[in-house]
Amino acid sequence: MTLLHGRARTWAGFAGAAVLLFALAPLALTDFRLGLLAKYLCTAMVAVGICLAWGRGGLLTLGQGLFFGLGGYAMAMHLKIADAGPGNLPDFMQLYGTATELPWWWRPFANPAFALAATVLLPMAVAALLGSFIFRRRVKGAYFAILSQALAAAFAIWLIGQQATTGGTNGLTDIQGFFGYDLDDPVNQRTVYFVIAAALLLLIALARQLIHSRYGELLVAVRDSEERVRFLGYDPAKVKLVAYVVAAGMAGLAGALFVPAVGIISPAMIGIVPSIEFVIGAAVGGRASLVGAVLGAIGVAWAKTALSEEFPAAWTYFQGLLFIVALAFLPGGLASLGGVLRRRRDRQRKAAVVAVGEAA
Amino acid sequence: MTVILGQTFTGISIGAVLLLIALGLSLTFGQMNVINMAHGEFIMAGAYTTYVLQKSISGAGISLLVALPVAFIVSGALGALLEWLLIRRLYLRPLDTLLVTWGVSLMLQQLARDIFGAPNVQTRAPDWLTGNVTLIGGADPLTVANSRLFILGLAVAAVVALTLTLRLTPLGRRIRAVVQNRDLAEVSGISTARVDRTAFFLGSGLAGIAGVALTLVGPIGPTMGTNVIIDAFLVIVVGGIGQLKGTVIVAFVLGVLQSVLEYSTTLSVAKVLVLVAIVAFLQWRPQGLYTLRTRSLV
Amino acid sequence: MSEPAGLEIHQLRVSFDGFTAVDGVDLDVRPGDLRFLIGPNGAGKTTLVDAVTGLVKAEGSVRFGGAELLGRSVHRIARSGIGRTFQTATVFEELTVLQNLDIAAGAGRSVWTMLRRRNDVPEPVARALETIGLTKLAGSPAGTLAHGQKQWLEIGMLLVQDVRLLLLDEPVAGMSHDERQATGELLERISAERTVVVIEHDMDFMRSFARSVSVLHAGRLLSEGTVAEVQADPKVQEVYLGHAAAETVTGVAVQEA
Amino acid sequence: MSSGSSILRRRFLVGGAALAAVVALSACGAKTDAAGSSDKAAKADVSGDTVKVGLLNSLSGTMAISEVTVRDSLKLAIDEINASGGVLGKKIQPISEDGASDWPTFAEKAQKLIQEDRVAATFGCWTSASRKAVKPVFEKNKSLLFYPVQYEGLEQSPYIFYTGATTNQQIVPALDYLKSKGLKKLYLVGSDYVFPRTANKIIQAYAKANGMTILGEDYAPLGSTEFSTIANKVKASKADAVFNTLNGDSNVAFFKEYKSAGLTAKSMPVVSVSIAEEEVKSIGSQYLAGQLTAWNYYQTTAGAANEKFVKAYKAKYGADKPTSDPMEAAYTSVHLWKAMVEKAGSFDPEKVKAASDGITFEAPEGKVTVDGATQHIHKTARIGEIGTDGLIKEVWDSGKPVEPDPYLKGYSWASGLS
Repeated sequence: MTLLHGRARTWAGFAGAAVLLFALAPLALTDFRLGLLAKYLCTAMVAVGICLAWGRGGLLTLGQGLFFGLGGYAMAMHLKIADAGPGNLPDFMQLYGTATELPWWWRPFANPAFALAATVLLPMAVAALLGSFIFRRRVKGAYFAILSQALAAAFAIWLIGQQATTGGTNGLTDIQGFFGYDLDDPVNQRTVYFVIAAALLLLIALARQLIHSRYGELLVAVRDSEERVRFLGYDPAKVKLVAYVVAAGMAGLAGALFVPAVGIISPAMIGIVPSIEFVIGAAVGGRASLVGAVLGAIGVAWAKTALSEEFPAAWTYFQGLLFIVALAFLPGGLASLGGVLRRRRDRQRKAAVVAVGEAA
Repeated sequence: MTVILGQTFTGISIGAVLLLIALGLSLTFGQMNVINMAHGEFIMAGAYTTYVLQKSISGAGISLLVALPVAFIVSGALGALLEWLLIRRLYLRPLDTLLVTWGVSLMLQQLARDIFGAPNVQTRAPDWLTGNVTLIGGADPLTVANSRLFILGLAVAAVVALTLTLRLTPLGRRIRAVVQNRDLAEVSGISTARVDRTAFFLGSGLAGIAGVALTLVGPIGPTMGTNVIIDAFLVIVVGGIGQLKGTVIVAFVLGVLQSVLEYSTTLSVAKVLVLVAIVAFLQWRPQGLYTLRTRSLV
Repeated sequence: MSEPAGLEIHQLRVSFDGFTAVDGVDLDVRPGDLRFLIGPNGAGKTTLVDAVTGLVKAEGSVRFGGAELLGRSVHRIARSGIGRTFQTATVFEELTVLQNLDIAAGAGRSVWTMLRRRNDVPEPVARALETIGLTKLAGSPAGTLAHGQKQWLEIGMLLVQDVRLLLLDEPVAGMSHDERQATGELLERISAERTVVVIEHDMDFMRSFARSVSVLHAGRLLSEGTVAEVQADPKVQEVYLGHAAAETVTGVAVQEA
Repeated sequence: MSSGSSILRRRFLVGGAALAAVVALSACGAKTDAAGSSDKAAKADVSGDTVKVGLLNSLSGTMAISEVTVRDSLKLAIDEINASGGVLGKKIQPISEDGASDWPTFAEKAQKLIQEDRVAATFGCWTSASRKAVKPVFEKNKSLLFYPVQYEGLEQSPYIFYTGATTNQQIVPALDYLKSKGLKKLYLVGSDYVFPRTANKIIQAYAKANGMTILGEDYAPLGSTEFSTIANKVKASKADAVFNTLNGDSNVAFFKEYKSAGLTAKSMPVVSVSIAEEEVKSIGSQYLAGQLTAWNYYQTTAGAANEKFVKAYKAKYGADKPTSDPMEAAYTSVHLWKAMVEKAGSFDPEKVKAASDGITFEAPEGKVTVDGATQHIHKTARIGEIGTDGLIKEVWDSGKPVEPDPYLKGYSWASGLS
């Protein structure tokens, strides 16, 4: 009975979100705001992965920019090749490069199927490789966090240094088409938004399934006491690796969809600062709760836009303050607000009962 | 040959800067396990202190020397304030500390921009620090900048002072006691809260001194802290958390590595290679160069 | 249910940075025994268990059911049928009692099973819930359990793992008298089917429930036998003279030693 | 057996409501400007008695050190125009946005200014990366950007007016100057991004054609502050001069290291193309005295227009605030836009563009003329020497404004570049 009730609630939640994303938002928002929402939803997709890896698995993934970038560049490379047309080099290579033909590592991305698969599989493969080393050697906590940052920073610096083949600091800009559709057309922009919204809902459903599966319970167990899990006969390195790789794939997909939504991918989305910002969104909303992390990511990204539009010269004060207040005083994020209030109320009630009891 | 020697000296001087930047972190991060992203802004506070003092004290040399203790106190006080306001609530959540202090760092940068203006500001180095010393004469002379020697001396002095403080003074004993066993220290009558704050004061104060030193070699502006903070954390992590000697060795090794690689490649490539080397090293020694051996599970 | 297996330790040696914590210990625990391991602080009891479970490197030989354990990784040793608890109860506080037991029961599950939701209560889990008396609390988060209940849950987790050897590190520390009694009876029930080794400071508890006792001192085996034999051993009396009383009082406070 | 997960389910429902709130909030943000236009070319809103323009500069992040002064200068020009009656009888209302030193943010804010605020034109951007990021936005929306910083050329967007120098108005004259002084062995140091890399390609081509040699080429990531090795390499090369295309913070560290290595303006002069008065102030003349810079404007440039500009700027922002080339180009860009609009008699970007050719303005740097074909400006090239007082003294100028040639079509040695 309760089970059915619970399932019904879940479906109602998904249906509500779908109505909001697919019907209300496109009606209520201008093209520009809808485009921004698409961008926020991309960060929310990263947050879904962070919720899984950090919130449930305790891995402080401070280097998600790396995977976001891998996915983004994989997609943008294909789109640039497609924009240039067969036989031509992408515009920036003609301007800044010396090569007369595509570098060998660009060539596979001319194939749309390869590029699409690479947006997700490439980050996952890199994560699997890194993770299998890192977790087997039991690098964790602060070490893992700083290591992730170093990797993201190294990738960004490398990209910047290869101007002739990666666009350097500029990144890959001025992306015109998306698999044959002209991104100039507002209708197509809208379609990109719908694709992103659908992808987000899909990732949420996927993460939900994982979190509620036996694996999800095990992941929480690893987070709370890795050694204990080891004594139960599991290999925690593998458990963590799965969450890390899945989170990387989600970040990659987010990066890939960010490209048609914003029309640009650059090292500015990859280094240390964006990587921290990805985590902060999830943390403000509530790292362990899927809904909290997603709404936190959207909310923080929205707040950044709104605050910087309202106070262009002072908005970083408010942003900093938001992080401090949300994280120092609400460790479970905004998602825990209800619980915190409920507990406080219960405590007061209990205190009242005790007082009454003593009085009697 | 001169090139190799010269690059080694350059590497040592880069290492000295890294060491000064990381030294304060070896207390707050290494000993107390607090990931303080605002540490970079405490360095910035030290640099701006030098700038402000130079406006009121005309002699560049005197104002620099005065700036050392003043910056120590200014940054130290900022650190103690931060500890009291926020960090003490977060000791059990080291990773949250990282994000909260990131917020603090954003606010401090904006504050600097509003007080001192967005552009970088200038300090004058005293004349005795702008020249250089010739180590090997001849057609290809090997020279070392006075400012670099000064920073090296400052770094060595800071390491010695910190070591002596931790080893010999009652305060140092208390800090070590709290680091090793918080509960036991508490029942032995040590106020852990006070020790925490003092240690944070010391660590942040060292950042202030690093800030004074940085005015001799780099820009003084609102984002100067962000430029160096990750490097500083890497030094601590590779050296081994809680291990001063690891920090010292790693700072110099990374400095020399960076300078030698950079000479034969480019700055970008050298940076990437150093980062990759660090990642590889941590695969080999996941707890850093030196580790505290304990029987604890965590 | 598989047969209980015995533990044969031969010339076990563990050292940290030149300090030898376990110094050539021989120990033979027969299948189905309820063995108590006692000794003053620093005697090497916990280190011995650490070595058996692969947590610290050791020299010598540890054979379990005939197979050598030294050199295997922690989770492999665990899979061979050895389970342990720690001085402080480590259950997964954020998971429910049921989830705790389900995870403990599931080390061999297939990927497909892992990725699906748990829809029923597996039979061994239900049985363990019954044995440790926590059936009614199956849905509560483990973090909300009383201290004694957490210890029982931990033991229950070993039961669902179907371990043949349980290594328990001070299971009754901090328990009330009634809880101790209940724990002792639980251990007696369990040892009917499995081998149990208990590290304990509480002498009363030891006297009430031990089937055999080994005494460690300064990394070496001092004495071995039944409770009566060990108590009569003059070497034990020498080591414990004046110690025993203090130990029982401070047993909790010095856990981290 | 699902008590644990039903809490999560309830949260999901609560979350749905919260998502609704977020969407509603962003919708509120949009409502201020009514009409959700799906019209591709968002028309500027000139219906009231004011006309909006966008100021798009980094007010936070690493680039704020340079870009804030450009915004200040733009505001000064707007104040002046408003004080003298505005443009076509309308007062200019500036909308300032923070690009936050982040290229995708620049693109986002550009779109916001055009589509939500419906500005008539936008002024700003500094780095080439930010310009490249916003270029498609302005082109798609058919809206105008005035870009006030010297840059690497090789670009000609129909919706951008380039009021800073292109390469043949800054880099080529600087090379001519070095050649005329007999400084033929060069070492190139630059930040790792488009402008320095392209500039150095041009320098290489020039050197090849003019019998100069390039002894080395080094790049540092933007924001790098560790230059001891590069200083060692430069010193070891024994070059005649250094051509410096470093940007921002890096210059401070580079010149401190340069002096520490014992290199001076006498022994090995450095020609910089990104060091203006503002940077001199933050590095210190202690390290810079005697070094050369190539620009189109200095605070010391003679002329009544400049005296007025410097005086007005200091009166508004403080006597210790210097003026510089990008600030001047920004200031000039607003006045040029005004002149174009008045000639066109309309704020419509197409009409403004059509009217742009031949527009002149008595700018602080001297008379400038808009070249309608390239949408660049005729500018006088100048080489200056940094003095001990922190000001830059002109030591050479091109005599007359140089015609802009962004693709260097008029230079035979540059034929292989684009």
